[in-house]
Amino acid sequence: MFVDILLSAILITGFLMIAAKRIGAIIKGFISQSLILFLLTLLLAYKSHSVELYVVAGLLFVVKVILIPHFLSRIVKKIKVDENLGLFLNPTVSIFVALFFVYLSYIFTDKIVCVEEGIEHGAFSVSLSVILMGMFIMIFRMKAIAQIVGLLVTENGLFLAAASVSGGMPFFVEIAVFFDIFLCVIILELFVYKINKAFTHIDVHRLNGLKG
Amino acid sequence: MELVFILGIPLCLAIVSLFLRRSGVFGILNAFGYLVILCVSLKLSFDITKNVTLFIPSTFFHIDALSAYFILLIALISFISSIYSIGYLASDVKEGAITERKASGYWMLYNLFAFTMFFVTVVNNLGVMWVSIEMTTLISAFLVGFYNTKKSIEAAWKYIIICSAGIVLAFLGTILLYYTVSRHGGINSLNWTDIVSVAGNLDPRVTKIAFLFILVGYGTKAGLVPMHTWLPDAHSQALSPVSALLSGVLLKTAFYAIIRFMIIVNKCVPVYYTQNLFIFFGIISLGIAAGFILVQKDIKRLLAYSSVEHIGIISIGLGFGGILGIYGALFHAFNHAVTKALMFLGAGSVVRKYKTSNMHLIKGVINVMPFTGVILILGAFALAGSPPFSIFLSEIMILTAGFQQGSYTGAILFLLFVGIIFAAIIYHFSKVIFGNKPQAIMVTHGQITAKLSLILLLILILIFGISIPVFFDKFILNAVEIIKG
Amino acid sequence: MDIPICIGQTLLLMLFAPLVSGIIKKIKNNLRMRIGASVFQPYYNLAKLFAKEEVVSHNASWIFRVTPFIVLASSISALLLVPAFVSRISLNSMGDLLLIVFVLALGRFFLALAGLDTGSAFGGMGSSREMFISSLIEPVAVMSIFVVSLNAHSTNPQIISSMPVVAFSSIIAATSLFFVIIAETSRIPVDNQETHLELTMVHEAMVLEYSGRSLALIEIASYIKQIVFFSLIASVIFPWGISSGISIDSLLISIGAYCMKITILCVFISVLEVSAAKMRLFRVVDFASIAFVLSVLGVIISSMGR
Amino acid sequence: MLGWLLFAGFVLSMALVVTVGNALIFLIAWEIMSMISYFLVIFDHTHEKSVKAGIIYIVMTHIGTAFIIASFLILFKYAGSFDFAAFKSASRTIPPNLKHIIFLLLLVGFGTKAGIVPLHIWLPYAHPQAPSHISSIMSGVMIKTAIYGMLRFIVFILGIEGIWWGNLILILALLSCLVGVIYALMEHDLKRLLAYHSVENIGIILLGIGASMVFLKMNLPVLAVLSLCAGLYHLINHAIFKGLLFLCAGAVYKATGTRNIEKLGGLIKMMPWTAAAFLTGSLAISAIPPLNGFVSEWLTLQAFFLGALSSPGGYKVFFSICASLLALTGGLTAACFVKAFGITFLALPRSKGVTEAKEATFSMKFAFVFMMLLTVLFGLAAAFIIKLLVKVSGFIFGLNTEGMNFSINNFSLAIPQSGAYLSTPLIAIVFAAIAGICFLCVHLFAGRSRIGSYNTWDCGYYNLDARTEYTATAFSKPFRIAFNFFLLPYSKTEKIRESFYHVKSFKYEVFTTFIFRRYVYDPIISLVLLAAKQTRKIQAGSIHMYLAYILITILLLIFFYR
Repeated sequence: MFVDILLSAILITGFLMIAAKRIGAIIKGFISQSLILFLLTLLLAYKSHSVELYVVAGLLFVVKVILIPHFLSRIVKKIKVDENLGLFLNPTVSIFVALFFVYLSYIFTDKIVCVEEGIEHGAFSVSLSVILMGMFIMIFRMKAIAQIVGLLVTENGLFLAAASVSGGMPFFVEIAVFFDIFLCVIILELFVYKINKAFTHIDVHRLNGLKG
Repeated sequence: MELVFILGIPLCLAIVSLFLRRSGVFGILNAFGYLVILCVSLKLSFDITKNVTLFIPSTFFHIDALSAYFILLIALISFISSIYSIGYLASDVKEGAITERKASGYWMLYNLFAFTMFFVTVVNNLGVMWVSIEMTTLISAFLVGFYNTKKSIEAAWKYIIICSAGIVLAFLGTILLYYTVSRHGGINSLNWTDIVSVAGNLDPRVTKIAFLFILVGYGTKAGLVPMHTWLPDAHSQALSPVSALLSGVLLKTAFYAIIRFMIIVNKCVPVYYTQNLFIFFGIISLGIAAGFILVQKDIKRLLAYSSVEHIGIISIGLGFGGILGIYGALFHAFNHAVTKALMFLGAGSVVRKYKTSNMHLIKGVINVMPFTGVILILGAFALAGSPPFSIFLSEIMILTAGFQQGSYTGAILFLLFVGIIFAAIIYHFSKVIFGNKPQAIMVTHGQITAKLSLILLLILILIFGISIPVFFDKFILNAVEIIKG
Repeated sequence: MDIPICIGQTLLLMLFAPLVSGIIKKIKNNLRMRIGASVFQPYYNLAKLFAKEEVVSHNASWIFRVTPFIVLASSISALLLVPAFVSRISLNSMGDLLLIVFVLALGRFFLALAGLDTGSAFGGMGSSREMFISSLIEPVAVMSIFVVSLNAHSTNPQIISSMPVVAFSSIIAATSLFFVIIAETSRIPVDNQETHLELTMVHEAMVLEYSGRSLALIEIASYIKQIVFFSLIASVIFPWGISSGISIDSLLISIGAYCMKITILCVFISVLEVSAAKMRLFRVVDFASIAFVLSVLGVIISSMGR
Repeated sequence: MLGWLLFAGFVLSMALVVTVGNALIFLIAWEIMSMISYFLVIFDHTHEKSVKAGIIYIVMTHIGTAFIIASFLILFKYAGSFDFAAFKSASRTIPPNLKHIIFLLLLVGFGTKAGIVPLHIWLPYAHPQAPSHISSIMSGVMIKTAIYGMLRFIVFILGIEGIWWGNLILILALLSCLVGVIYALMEHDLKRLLAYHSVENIGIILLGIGASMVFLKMNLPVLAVLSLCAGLYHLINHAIFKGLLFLCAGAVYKATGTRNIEKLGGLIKMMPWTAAAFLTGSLAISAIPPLNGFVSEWLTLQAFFLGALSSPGGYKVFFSICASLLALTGGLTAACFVKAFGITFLALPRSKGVTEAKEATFSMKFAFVFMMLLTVLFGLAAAFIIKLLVKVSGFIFGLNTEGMNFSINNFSLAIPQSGAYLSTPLIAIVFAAIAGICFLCVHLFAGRSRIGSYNTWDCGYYNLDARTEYTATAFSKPFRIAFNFFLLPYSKTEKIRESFYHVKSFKYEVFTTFIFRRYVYDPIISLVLLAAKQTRKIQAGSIHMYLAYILITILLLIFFYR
């Protein structure tokens, strides 16, 4: 019962992020989503009594809720860029698209793959919609930071998919994936500084020097 | 034992390069290190052809003929481009384009990049393989954005974002595979060796979907067409030894991952499923690459698009299947790596001399740099697939497999596009190489290291063009045996 | 045994050749109600030319001086190949009808070069027009030879001339060969022999620079070429009265028949020359295509068995 | 030094092409030959034109090789191995309609290399740009490797399946003859003129080969052997006289520095040896009796005559038309070489540069004499050579040729079916005898010849110089008008003004539109380039679009490819 609440909470945070107009809002949305994800994994760990899941949950909390937001807010403060995200689609249309994505993932899980999930019936389709929402943010937002957050959201979706389908990947792989996500954020942050220094703006949309 | 050398040497070279001040001396040490790795990988492949049991520390690593083949490929190309980058960096530092610190930074990144690529081919766990491919992207992004110009930063950014977004899909594919393995296969591990043993009774529907995700995911890294958009930017902005490594070998490691999954999928899904996908993506890659090469103005972008073309040819080879098709695809991977490295290194010194990579401004290379000019025009013919060189042989093998397998349309389209690309490459390169020299350029002789690496590569192409050495032939046959399962 | 007969025949024809064009001029003048020069006027011209001094231009090279002999030799060797009075010719193994066309091409080739050699505009114009007309006419000649040979199942003139019956298609071939003769021996519709007006002359323009002895030789060569073509029609296509053996009476009959046929041809030619006007050079293309269509018609009819 | 290396490599690769027994190695040798000849065409790469010519050449030959590869692979599918023997045994099992496809592929593949008309575009570009001794080899021998390929693969290995094969080759050959010679007439660049004549002579060779394929299908073995002998004989003769002509053109180019015959003239006085050699070459190529060009044309005409004689109604007319068009080509070639020889060597030099032209060096003179001897020898020894060729064509067709001999006693050719005889030695002897006799008679009867010399007849105009001479454009004007439906000539006139009012001189230039390039090749190339420009729009620079591509591909794949 609790799992359904948490799953719907994840979906809602996803919608919030898609509707967000400002960078601050989207980062807060990401933090809340990771938090809910942490609670979900705690619940799972409690249910299956496996010590590894507790460690994974702790790791998730440290990396996704504390470290990454710290770095993201550091970028925002340092670059002193204007707050708006530069949307291709205004929030209402993006919400509709997000809904369509959720519908798509439901069709996918029911008809195509018919996966009997480990935990709850809808978990895999929720994780798929979170991935699609992450891709949506990367495609339809102009700012570089939005693309970083979009990538992190897809990683969240992946973690959820792994947890929902087979009770989580082998322990060593989880550790490696978290380490990799952390490293990826640091490098992306470094490149955002470089773009800012070179182009004095971080609007990825205007980065089209290389054509043909 | 070899494993320790192959993984160990790049790591300690990377660490050493951090503390060393003068990068010139380190360059030679580095090249020597990679020579050792090359010899070790040669010994490794010798052992495998005589199927001597290897000492492998733990089940975490797994080396068979297929991974040994790719190790040999990576070792060879990284050795030769390490020789080339000695001279390349020395002249860069002399001209003051980069500081001494940045040069040692280059060496550190270069070794880390090689380490991660070796790691991909050696690791047994598919999840960790995903992570190591992701690491190759992150590290090579720095090498692409090395010069901090506007264009190279843009290229690096696009490179990271597109590859990471693509790789996410690949991880989703791995998750789905893990699901069927744990649900139907019965074992809870992602090790490739275990999955292969249990691949017979996986659920075909889910494996098909998983393979789609894998193909699109790792296809982004391999540069198959709809997902290739990062490739021309990244390869044209990176330093030429790095872009030689990138397009020569990195694309192949991504393809190595796809092949690993293909072996699993082919065990539980009828073979035509994967073959049609490979042929479809291959033909599109060939067609689009042909279009781009025809109207290309920048010499490095042209070479990048020809990498897309050759990756398409490799995937068509796999698509045609059969002993000959897979043999041709693997052999083509080797030939393309060697020829493309030759072309990128040669083009690199030309671009450095003319200070521009726009082909309309580069004229009369054969007068300015006679040695590189001759090697470039021969390389252009090799790249376009004319006989005395090895690419022609592997293209003929793939074509024969195509006709053998009866997929005439695929083979005819293959011939058509390769013909167009031949015309385009020869047109561009003869315009660049021949003609009279612009006045501003003085005739100077190139560095020794550049000449040495180009000669080595040219000899390789010619040897494999005339006839494939017996040892190498048996080695590829072992790899084909694994793929056909 | 038949070599002296053949030599005799050629000598007789060489002697007889200038007389033929004399006769043609005589008939033309009578048709124009004029008296005109005597029939033997060509012989007088040749005698005069042989006596005259020869002037050669500075620009000319050795080709200019060698050409008269080559042209004459080619015409005479063509004459050797054509049976006139006797159907069996000794130099049979030298060649057949096709060879005649090619041997005459040799003479024409050198004549055109000589025209260009002196560097005058007339010479260049003449050789350009001559090569143009002859290259268009050659296929007609070959086609009409084909028709005749198809009927006789051989291109060897000896076999053709000893064929008893003359097929209908050979008559069509004879008319198209008649077109060829008009073009080759520079008769009115294609080219005007008598005038030196640069607009109309073709053959004359090439030989404009020649004088004295060389001009005489070239004149003789063109007379012989004319008699070669006449005897092609007279004795190869219509071999009536031609003698196969070497008995005196059959020889006399064949010489008589031969003279009859030649005079009929001269009458045809002179009537045509008087009535027709010279065509523009580029109308020669239509002239040649008419002749070609005629000869193709001949082939079609001969393929239908007659 | 590089030149000699490439030259040796070129000859080696050609030798390899004709001696190799395995299709794969044949392909390798074939491509190496094209590659080396590409480098030779681009030898003096400072001229922009030779680079362009090289590119067109290598691209066209490579496209041809693509067709050959396709046909080999179909054969490989049935044969299992690349050996010619395996191909030959597999050719029996191949279904007929597949054989037609293989034939067409091989025809296009080897046709591009031979320079048959629709595919001859590269020849007039590549041959003139190469150094002369190379273009003489390219014209003389390299084109013939394509004919070797056709004979080996179409006739020997594949076996003739349909009669329309021979007819198609005959029609293409006729087209090549006429187009080659008409464009040669319009050409004023000496080496390009010779290149067009290579197209025409390839047409004549293919006439022989096409006719032999038709006769074989009509099972007239004697005729098939005769026409193949004619084709092969012309192949050798063309190699000889075309080699000679290209060497002379090279000597002229070296001496005067220009190849445009409009600027040359009067070279016979400065370069007598080259003039004599060029004259022999022109006589041979225009099929003038005693020399070798005439014998092979006469044999082809005889083959057509016999074909007309012994084939049913429709073919009779077809063969006669072929023969007459061959005669037309012979006539036009004679006209073209009168123009080429007359304008280049005779009369007065048309430009200052030409006056101080020096004669060729001794080694070149030696080459000229050697080749002239060869042309005469191959003309006179026709009977002997035909004996050899009968055996060769017997082998190609796989017939026993004891019964057929077309040469009596090493001197004269005899065609038993049509009772026609030809003996070139006899012609030469009779010709020389007559010329001698006339020379003697003239000197005996008319006494010593008094020859005065004065300047050319100039209708009273006081000084006649080179400007009044007939030029090559003027010479070819009647032909341009006769064939304007094909040539579509257009001219440009340009007034060179000294001042605004006073026009110093006119510049009149005539051009012909090359139909095949303008209406066949240019549209295709512009179409391909247009398509390529459209594909460029994929890489338009915005990262968002790139990510969208990935998303769309995965969604489409999942929902449509299960």
